Amino acid sequence: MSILVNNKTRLLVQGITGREGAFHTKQMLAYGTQVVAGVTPGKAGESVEGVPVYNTVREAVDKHGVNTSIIFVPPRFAADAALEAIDAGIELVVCITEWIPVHEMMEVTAYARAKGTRLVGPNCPGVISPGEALVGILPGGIFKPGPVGLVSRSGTLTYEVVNELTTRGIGQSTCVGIGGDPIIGTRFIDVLRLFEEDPQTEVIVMIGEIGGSDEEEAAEYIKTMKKPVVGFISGRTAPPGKRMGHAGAIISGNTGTAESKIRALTAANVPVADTINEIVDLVEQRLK
Amino acid sequence: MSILVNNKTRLLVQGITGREGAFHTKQMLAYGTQVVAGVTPGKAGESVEGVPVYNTVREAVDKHGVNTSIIFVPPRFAADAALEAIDAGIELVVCITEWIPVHEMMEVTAYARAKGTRLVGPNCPGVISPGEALVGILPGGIFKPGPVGLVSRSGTLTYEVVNELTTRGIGQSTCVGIGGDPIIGTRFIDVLRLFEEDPQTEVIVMIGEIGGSDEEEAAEYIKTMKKPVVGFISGRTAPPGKRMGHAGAIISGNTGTAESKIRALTAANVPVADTINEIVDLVEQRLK
Amino acid sequence: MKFLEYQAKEVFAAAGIPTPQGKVAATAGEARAIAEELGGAVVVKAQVPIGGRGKAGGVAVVKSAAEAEKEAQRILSMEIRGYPVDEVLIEKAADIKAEFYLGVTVDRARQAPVLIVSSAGGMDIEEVAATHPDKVAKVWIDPLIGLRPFQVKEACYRAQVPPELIQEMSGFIEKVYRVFKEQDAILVEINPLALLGSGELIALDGKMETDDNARFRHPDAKGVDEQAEHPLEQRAKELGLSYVKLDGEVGIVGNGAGLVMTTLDMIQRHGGKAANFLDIGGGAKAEVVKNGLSLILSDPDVKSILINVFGGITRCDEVAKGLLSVIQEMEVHVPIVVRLAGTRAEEGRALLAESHLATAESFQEAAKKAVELARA
Amino acid sequence: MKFLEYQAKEVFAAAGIPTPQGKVAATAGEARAIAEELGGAVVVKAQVPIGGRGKAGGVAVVKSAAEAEKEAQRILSMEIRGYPVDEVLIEKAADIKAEFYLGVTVDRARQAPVLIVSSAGGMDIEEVAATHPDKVAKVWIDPLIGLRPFQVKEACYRAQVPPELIQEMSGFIEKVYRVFKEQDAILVEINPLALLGSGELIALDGKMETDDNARFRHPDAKGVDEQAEHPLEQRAKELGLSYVKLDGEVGIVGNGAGLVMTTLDMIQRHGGKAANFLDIGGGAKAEVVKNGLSLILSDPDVKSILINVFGGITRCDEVAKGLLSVIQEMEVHVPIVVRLAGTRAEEGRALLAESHLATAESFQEAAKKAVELARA
Repeated sequence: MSILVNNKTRLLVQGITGREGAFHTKQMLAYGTQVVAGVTPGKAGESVEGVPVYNTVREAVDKHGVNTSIIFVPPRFAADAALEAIDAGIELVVCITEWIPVHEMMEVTAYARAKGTRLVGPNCPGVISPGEALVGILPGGIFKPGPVGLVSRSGTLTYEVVNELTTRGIGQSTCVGIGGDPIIGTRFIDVLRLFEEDPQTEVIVMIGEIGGSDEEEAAEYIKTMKKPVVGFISGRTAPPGKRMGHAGAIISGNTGTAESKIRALTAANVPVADTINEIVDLVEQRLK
Repeated sequence: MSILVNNKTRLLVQGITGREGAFHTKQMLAYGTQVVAGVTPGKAGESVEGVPVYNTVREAVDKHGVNTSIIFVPPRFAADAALEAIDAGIELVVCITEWIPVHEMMEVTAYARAKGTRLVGPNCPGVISPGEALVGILPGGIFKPGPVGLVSRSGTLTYEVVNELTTRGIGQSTCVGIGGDPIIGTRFIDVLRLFEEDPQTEVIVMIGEIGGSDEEEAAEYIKTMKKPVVGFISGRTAPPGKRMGHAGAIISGNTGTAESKIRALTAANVPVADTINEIVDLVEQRLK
Repeated sequence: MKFLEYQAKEVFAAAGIPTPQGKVAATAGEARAIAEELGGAVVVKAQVPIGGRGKAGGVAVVKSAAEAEKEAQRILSMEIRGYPVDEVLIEKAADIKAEFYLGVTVDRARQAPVLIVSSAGGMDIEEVAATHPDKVAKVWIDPLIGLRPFQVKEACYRAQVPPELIQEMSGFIEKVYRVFKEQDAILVEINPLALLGSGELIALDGKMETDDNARFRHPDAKGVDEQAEHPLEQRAKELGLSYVKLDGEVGIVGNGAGLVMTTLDMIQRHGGKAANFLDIGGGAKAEVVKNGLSLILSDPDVKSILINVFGGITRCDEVAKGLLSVIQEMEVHVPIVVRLAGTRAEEGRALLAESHLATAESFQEAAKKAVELARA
Repeated sequence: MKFLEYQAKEVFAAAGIPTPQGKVAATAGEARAIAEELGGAVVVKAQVPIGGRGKAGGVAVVKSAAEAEKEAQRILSMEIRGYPVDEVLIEKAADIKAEFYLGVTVDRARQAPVLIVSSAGGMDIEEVAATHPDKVAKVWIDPLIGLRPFQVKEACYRAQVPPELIQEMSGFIEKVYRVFKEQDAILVEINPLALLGSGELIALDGKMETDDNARFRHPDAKGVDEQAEHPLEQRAKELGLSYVKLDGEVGIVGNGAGLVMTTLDMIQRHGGKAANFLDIGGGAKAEVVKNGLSLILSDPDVKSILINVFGGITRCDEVAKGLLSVIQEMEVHVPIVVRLAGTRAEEGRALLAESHLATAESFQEAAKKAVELARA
């Protein structure tokens, strides 16, 4: 099964003619994703890796039955691109772009909710359902199909965990990079809900970090879940008031500390691993 | 059963201390409607007909478990009042006020859709489920419970039809005045959908008029309905380009003509009555 | 409220939308002076709140001030579809390279503003939309997010605006949409929006209609009241009555727009024609009834009057009493038929029976009587 | 970007929000001159991008210009929580009748702006919210409709703003919210917002922080860069590096913020402390690696360096080649441990084995080695 993306995904790439857009279009096609159209205003009629380019999302949607979009548009225009995708009724929009202004993201997430569009990101590596579809910039080669659902605020940390899982022969149902920004479209709790309903997923890995309270919110939900969840929190030693790379990874006052998150997860019976190896050990135990 | 309002309705009156608000609060209470709270900014602590008054909708909702609101606020402030009710998560908002600017109503209807609130009106007489609840300014005395669902763009025309129905011993499940404005929250098609699902309703009367294309849209839906619908269209002799009292009752160019509406209804197998008596005749035939 | 071309253009210019140089003239002499000032080659355009003036001969392109005077003379003496031409707009003739259509209006069915752009400017847009739908781009604006760059771009691309013009056109569209929002307009239309030889985009024509419900926000708006075409409509407006003059002989008074419309239909059904639409609203208050009746009595076309009132929350016996007291004070020179229905209708009719007013029990009967009396 | 009080107040004043008369001074002499101009009775306030200056002694109320000079002298020599005071704001003392709190900030959990109003102004709002939640009104603003009158009213009523002040307070709130939106702020705070004896509402203090991602819209914004406290952070900013100075001895370079944070945690787990956070991003491009490494090498605290890279789309052997070529050009005076993982990690490690760099297979091993080397 998997969640969010699969072999029925019909993908539109917004910003397809840019450097990143073109490169990852090639990667996604190589992985087997159905990339059916691209959009770059003013570049209609061109093609990238054989994918036709349109001026507007609506035209691409009308002609190709798009159900998912991925955004590689530069930060100043990315929110507008996301609104365009939502307005066109696309079900799932994955926004890779980082540095999008907070005020624009508040509008975009509210609009996505109003129109029933699921937005993943921004500032995220995307989504992969191994063996089915890659909608993002994740390195497809390290993934393999299997029973572990993974959701994470961090890209490379996801790769570390997946690499270890795959090395030990454990595959993944879907891996979702929800992004490191303070305002994101899809949060831990949303992905956990999907994994809970997904028949393929047996164990869930949740990789959190300092900042915000999404992990705490997720912990409340986990108390009601049937499937086992393994947790990890990065930034335990980060000083308060400092942004640790991710715009959202900051301890402000008493909120967003690693302690608070670990406490909440522990209270929800989620073992919180200390190292990446330990994450995989815990997953292994729960799969047996 | 009935639709929209019933004996579980817990009503908030926005603008309760105004002349109209106070008068109709009394009427609605007399009809048996559970009017649980009122709002007039700055008048918290007062009471109208024994109903406590609050400064804000949120406070009234928190204290009284309101699920429905009726708006008697003057036109300049009515859209804001509607947004307040929607923002507070009220399920059904009935807006009696007329002369609300079109741009404000476009925002309000869009926001209601986004938040899943059902808005009836503006510029409407409200909703009554005879014997259960009156949420509006309709004259309760002429209604009686029964099997006829009625939906109308016109107030007094509704009363005419109901008066004739009741005089002939035919009761009503619910009567909905959707209002005569060009931008309204609930349209014929929405009410027809509810009547189609309502076990009490056996025959539906739909009273349309010139202007817009809501009757035509409804006719398309009626083709898929199981319950019989009887139609009426007023303004057959109205000249094009003239607003006939209702802001929405105007033929512009080729759209909004009575002919077009009658044609559409006829094509949906809806008999279109020529007189009010004929409406009731047609209903009677369908009830037998 | 409808705006004449020059009134709309004043609003446009204040919003930074380019418009041609020009001035409005009420006499041929003024027109000549303006044309001289502008250099002779000008366009003379009738200022009427209605379309189709070009076909009616209300627009003239001239080469000299003398010609401008002559044409202004001619146009100022015209009446276009019932509207006498009181003013002409004199504008510098433009060097037009291409013509576009740009409009923003309220789409009732979608409950949202719709932006319409076309490369087939200068033509009737409804006709172009019917014959060449691909030439007309319609983009709906979600009120929750307003106009965004993606919609502007979509409109430009779909209307096949040349790539080199898209940036300027986008700025133009954004300004026009701002006018639409800020003026509470229900229609803003620029047709043609011209590309000049100089490369500039300019509003060659301009149409605007604003929402009367929002008039309180625009106390200084300068436009033409649309519904007040007939002197009786003007008077009704002053009295705050919802009145429309029609061309029949039966005066109509009723409460509720739907009921009054149905009354008109019923009059026609019985072979007559209504002289007016008049909705006195709920409750039939004495002063409104009085104002309404005296308005109708002042209409020389009216041969009989039908008063059709449904008593809802206000009981019919009270309505009858009110009616009687009003009518007794007035000089009534045509027959009146009163039909009362609803709460305590019988009691109401009983009260009226003692007066010289004709009553009717049913809608049909009332309409029939009123038509007969008008013919008598 | 954080704004000092006087910088925030300049923005407020431009938006029509009343602020006290005053000027900023960099010397005690300037302070005296300003105080004289203002009439002697003034407030002298340290301008630092951090709260709690009052408790730290950074604010003085004085009665004369001479006193102002003395206090300015004292305050200008202070350092408040690591920030030297370079400027003081001298403002006319106000006749305060009541103090309110007004703030607008971004609520991450609700993904919406939140408006906070309280009648308990002048105090720590978090504390008031904890002890007297009824005195703090929080109203969330749905981004789809923005700030509306009903929300402003709700905030005023719930904060128990006196009825006679509600209209003025509403106008004040609307202006502050406009600043919040227009400046792309993530925080605007006025505490206290004072009611003066004259009946006027005024922003006695002012705090503002704006969104760095939106800086392109505000090229002329005058504020203080928050993350550039340490000279090395300042330098990193110039180089476009995502770098945070920390107080340990192991220099850290990694790709991906989560991975780097985890590396810091791992260093601590093995008994060491990281000297910095440095994320060189995906792919580990040669120039970024070089800039990052030289920055770390210039940090005298650094005793060893751990380079932790995950090769994803870029293969580890390519990453190794890149690393080698960069390091060969540099003067490296501390031991470096490189850990490569991911695609073709073994090949990468083999390439590095031929260099003088220490390698590690696992995260743990790498962290352990780096800590040991720092201690050696």
